[in-house]
Amino acid sequence: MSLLSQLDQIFVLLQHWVAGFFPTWLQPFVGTVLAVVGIVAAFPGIFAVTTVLERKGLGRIQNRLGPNRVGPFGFFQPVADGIKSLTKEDIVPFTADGLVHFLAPVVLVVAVFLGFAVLPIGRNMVLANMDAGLLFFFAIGASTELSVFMAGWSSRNKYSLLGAMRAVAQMISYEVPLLLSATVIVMMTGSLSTVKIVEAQGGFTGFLPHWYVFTPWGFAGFVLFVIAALAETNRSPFDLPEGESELVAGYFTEYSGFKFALFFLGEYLGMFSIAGFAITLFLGGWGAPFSFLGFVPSWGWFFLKLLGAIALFIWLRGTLPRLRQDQLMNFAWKFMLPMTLLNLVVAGAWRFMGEGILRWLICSAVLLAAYVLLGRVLMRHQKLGPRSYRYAE
Amino acid sequence: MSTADMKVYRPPVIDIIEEGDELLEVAMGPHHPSTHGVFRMDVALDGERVIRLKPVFGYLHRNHEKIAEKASYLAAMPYTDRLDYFCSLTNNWAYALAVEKLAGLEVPERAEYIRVITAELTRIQNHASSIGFLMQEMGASGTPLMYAFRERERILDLFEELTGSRMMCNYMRFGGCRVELPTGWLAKAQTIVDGLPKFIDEIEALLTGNEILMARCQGMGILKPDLAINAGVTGPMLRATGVNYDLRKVDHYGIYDRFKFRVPLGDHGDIFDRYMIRVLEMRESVTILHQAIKDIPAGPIMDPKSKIRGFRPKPGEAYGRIEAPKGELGFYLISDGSGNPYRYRVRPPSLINLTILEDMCLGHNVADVVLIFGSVDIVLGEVDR
Amino acid sequence: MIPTVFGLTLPFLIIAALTIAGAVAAALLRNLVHCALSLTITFAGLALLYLNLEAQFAGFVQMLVYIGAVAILVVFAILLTRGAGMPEYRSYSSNWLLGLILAAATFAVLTWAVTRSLPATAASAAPAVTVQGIGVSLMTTYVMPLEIVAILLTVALIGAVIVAMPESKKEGQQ
Amino acid sequence: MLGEGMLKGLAETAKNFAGSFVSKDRLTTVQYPEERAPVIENTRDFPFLVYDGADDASDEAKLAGLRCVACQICEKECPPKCIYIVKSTDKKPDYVGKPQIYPARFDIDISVCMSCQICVEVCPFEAIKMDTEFELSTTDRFGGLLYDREQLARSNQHYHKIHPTEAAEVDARLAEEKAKSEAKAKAAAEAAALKAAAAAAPKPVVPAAIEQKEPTA
Repeated sequence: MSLLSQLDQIFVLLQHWVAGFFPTWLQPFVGTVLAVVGIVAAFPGIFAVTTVLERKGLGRIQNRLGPNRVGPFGFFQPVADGIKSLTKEDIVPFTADGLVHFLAPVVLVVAVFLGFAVLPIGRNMVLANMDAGLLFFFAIGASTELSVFMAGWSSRNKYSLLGAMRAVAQMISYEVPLLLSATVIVMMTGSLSTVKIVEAQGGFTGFLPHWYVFTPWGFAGFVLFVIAALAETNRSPFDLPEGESELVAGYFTEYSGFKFALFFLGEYLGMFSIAGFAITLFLGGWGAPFSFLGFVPSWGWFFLKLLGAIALFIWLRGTLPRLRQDQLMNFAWKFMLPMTLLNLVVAGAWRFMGEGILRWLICSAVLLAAYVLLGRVLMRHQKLGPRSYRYAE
Repeated sequence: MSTADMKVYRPPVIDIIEEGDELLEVAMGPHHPSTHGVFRMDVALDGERVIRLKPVFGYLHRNHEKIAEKASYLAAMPYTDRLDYFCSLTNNWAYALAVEKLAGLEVPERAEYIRVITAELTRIQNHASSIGFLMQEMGASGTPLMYAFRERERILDLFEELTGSRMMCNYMRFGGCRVELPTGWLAKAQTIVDGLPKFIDEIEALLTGNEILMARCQGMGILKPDLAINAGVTGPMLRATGVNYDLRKVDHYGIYDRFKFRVPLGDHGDIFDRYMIRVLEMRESVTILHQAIKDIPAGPIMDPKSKIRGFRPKPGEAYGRIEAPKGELGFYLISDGSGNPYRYRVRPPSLINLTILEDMCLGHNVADVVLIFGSVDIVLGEVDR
Repeated sequence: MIPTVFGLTLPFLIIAALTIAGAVAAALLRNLVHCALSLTITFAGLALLYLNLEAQFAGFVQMLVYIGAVAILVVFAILLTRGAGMPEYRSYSSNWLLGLILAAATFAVLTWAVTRSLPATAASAAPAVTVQGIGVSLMTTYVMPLEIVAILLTVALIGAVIVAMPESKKEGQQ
Repeated sequence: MLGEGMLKGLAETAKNFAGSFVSKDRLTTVQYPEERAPVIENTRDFPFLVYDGADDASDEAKLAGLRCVACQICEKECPPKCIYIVKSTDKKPDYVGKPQIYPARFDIDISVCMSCQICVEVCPFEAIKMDTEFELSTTDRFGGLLYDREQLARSNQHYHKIHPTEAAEVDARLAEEKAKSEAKAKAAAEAAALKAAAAAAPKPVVPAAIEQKEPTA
């Protein structure tokens, strides 16, 4: 085995090496525990780095410095934040439903962590290679809604409840386009297994990869998936459930200390897992972007792409204002849903049209025309558009 | 719009609440993150729709008028800074104008130019930060606000260099200005003014075409011109409804008739128009500044008749008003010949523009209430005084 | 090498206990939202049981549909009809005897059905049910029932939308 | 096209993101305790009392050199009424050597002071000026922020250091006044000499008028 491929498989080899110390009947169990420990250690670590990067990135976007006091360039900020949230008083409102109030953040974090089980982080690096991995991910994603509801309801606070209702309504609505835009990939790959999906994107034409995002339907699907993912993870511009100008902090208004930190962690982990799935489905998972870059370890590519996706999310957050609840719903049902349905049709057509430039032209034209038309109709319908102004001398 | 075709305004009657409908009463404020200070709105909601809205203010009442009646004319000047703490220089000007009318003082030409320059700089920084706050309420993570504050910092540096203070300038005096421009100030001001169009372009590129902004602002919080006139709304709020009323053009106070500038007018009276009117007014202010900095003459900056100590105007009354960034700011003074005014009254644009809040908000969403409130552009210091 | 108790595997016992506990709590708790949340535990337990039986598709669909949608629906229904601050109800209704009889009867019928449908001999190995297999059979053997269900659901959806539409038209007619 | 404006906005923020790394115009932050913004000459924070003398003079010397004559105009004009003055009962020679009342107490509560500079403007003796010191935080919010004469006294040199242009003008004005008053004193002395001379000769009308004028000069 060459050194490079050993580097590629370093975590897998490490797992096998450690498990080798245990009796044979215990080895699968130990191996699983090790993999779980790896995931539980790695992603919160990324969470810590992301909070700093997000604050620094937003700062730079806003012409500020961002945190730069704790440690070199402020990179120990999450340590300080962690200590702070651990030592803060844990306030439970007097009228709150104690048990549910306590369970809500736990349920959220557990559910979110489960999502990582089917995420292929690198070659041979998936915790559970399930036949229906994609389905598992969406099933787990659906159960985070419950914890949001639990948090909002148990706080006995109007803002919390309003925030929870908004969040749940939003998550349910955007689950539809999220699922439908991922269905395209299933249609093309013929499998729900995340590993197979990544492998299907493994080839190269010249030095360009066969990622699904480089096809018309894949690109449209990617954009739709990212928009739905933003809504699903309550990121700006869909951060209404915690819109501080209206709802103080939404469903976690009444949380403090470490429970608040858990919500925070859960939100970011949700963002990572959904971004990881966007990468797996459309951006070739752990595959290298160019054939000549294949020597870089596969997990390296995955985390690089994840960082890129996070940067995109931060960039969007720094730029866009927030939508309103009814506009959010309108957007989901009147724009996202038709577009994803059309994308399904286009993907089917693509599949049966055969190779050639023609299918490229036709599919792109159909999607583009639908997009422009739909956008125009929506804007026209609500009488939106640029305006001109008159002057008095 | 002439007075003839103005109808008597009747408040809209909401009687669509069917029996058994439960209203959710939410008290937004006084410690709500988006009320620009301490302000409360008692909102009755049907779902998320506003059925009733009762603004409650007075949390920041500081007895400004009574204090000014007990203090000397000069000692009231620093208190005017604290009315609308974003635009202390225009507040100074309005008060100085009222006292000048009362005491019959003449302002030297150079002082008038300085007043115009500082007032227009104030207008630009106020409009920029007001847009920033509006976007903050729309959830834009503070990006436009930070850009606005970046520019505002430069303007405040200018103010500090001239007046010694960034926000509480306390600069204008009865019959002129307090200190002469420091050497090199005009050149610095010129470079900053030259940089402003770029900043306004940046804000516009970031916001004006943004579809989310359009969706949130267009057709929201519509104010009709007749209601605006009847309620005494002034400033960008009024001009966004299409009423051509700018005191700089109407009163010709100071030396504004020497400058060439236009008054932008909106046609819809919604949040988007208010936003755009502010952007366009900033552009017009830049042209005024260019002219003023070019034309400023040399000369004295104080009326020699004006006295610092023992200032006692003859008995009489005067009302001085200017086009402050937020609207018509007026000071009404009655003198009984003593060292302090007998009656001192402020006409605060923020308070009067806020009176129509309920009419603009009815039927909209809670989320829109926050936006509509933000688009009025108020400072609680001026509302409650 | 999974340890067994009474011939049942340990994971099965844990999951079964969880499921039954959730169901009992759902029946006995006083607070309706608590009941709904306990019911969710039961749903989750059922999903885990399916997974334990290596029926991945059924397990995930159970999770997606019941936890993600039905539980939320129940909770929404409770909140929309009763409001958030809820009075606590007595856990024993006045006609508890009738309820008991009904429950016993249902249980008896189910037991009868289940015992009757058991195959004579236990299957030697679970049949390999792949997702693909389910898809294929849905699209070929069971395409008719699938389409009928689809149409039924669509009709229900449209009906719900019409019911929920703002009554602007009605007001216009008046 | 839907999304066009948003893309434009994204381009703008990207430009700012990149710009904040290269352009000083975009990243205007001054990291306060380590870096400081350049001191602007006109800056005003809280008032201090000017004394004539060396920077490191003893407390007695500081108090002796105070220009303040306890006329209480600033106390009366102060908008938030944060100045408290007690007049002395005796007189001490001021900077021109003329005996004057001095402040037995001069307190400014800087927790009340709003830095408006009205006291500086109304002071006829150039005795109170605005400092540029702003790091005045203390753990004692009542006593710690109530400054008395000793704490308020700053030398004229200090004034020159913080507001050079203004201080030069003030000094020139004072020197002019001093010259005037010296000339007047000289004239008075001459007049006194004249009076002494006149005492020999019987001419009583003029000196009485001079004597009356003297204290108000």
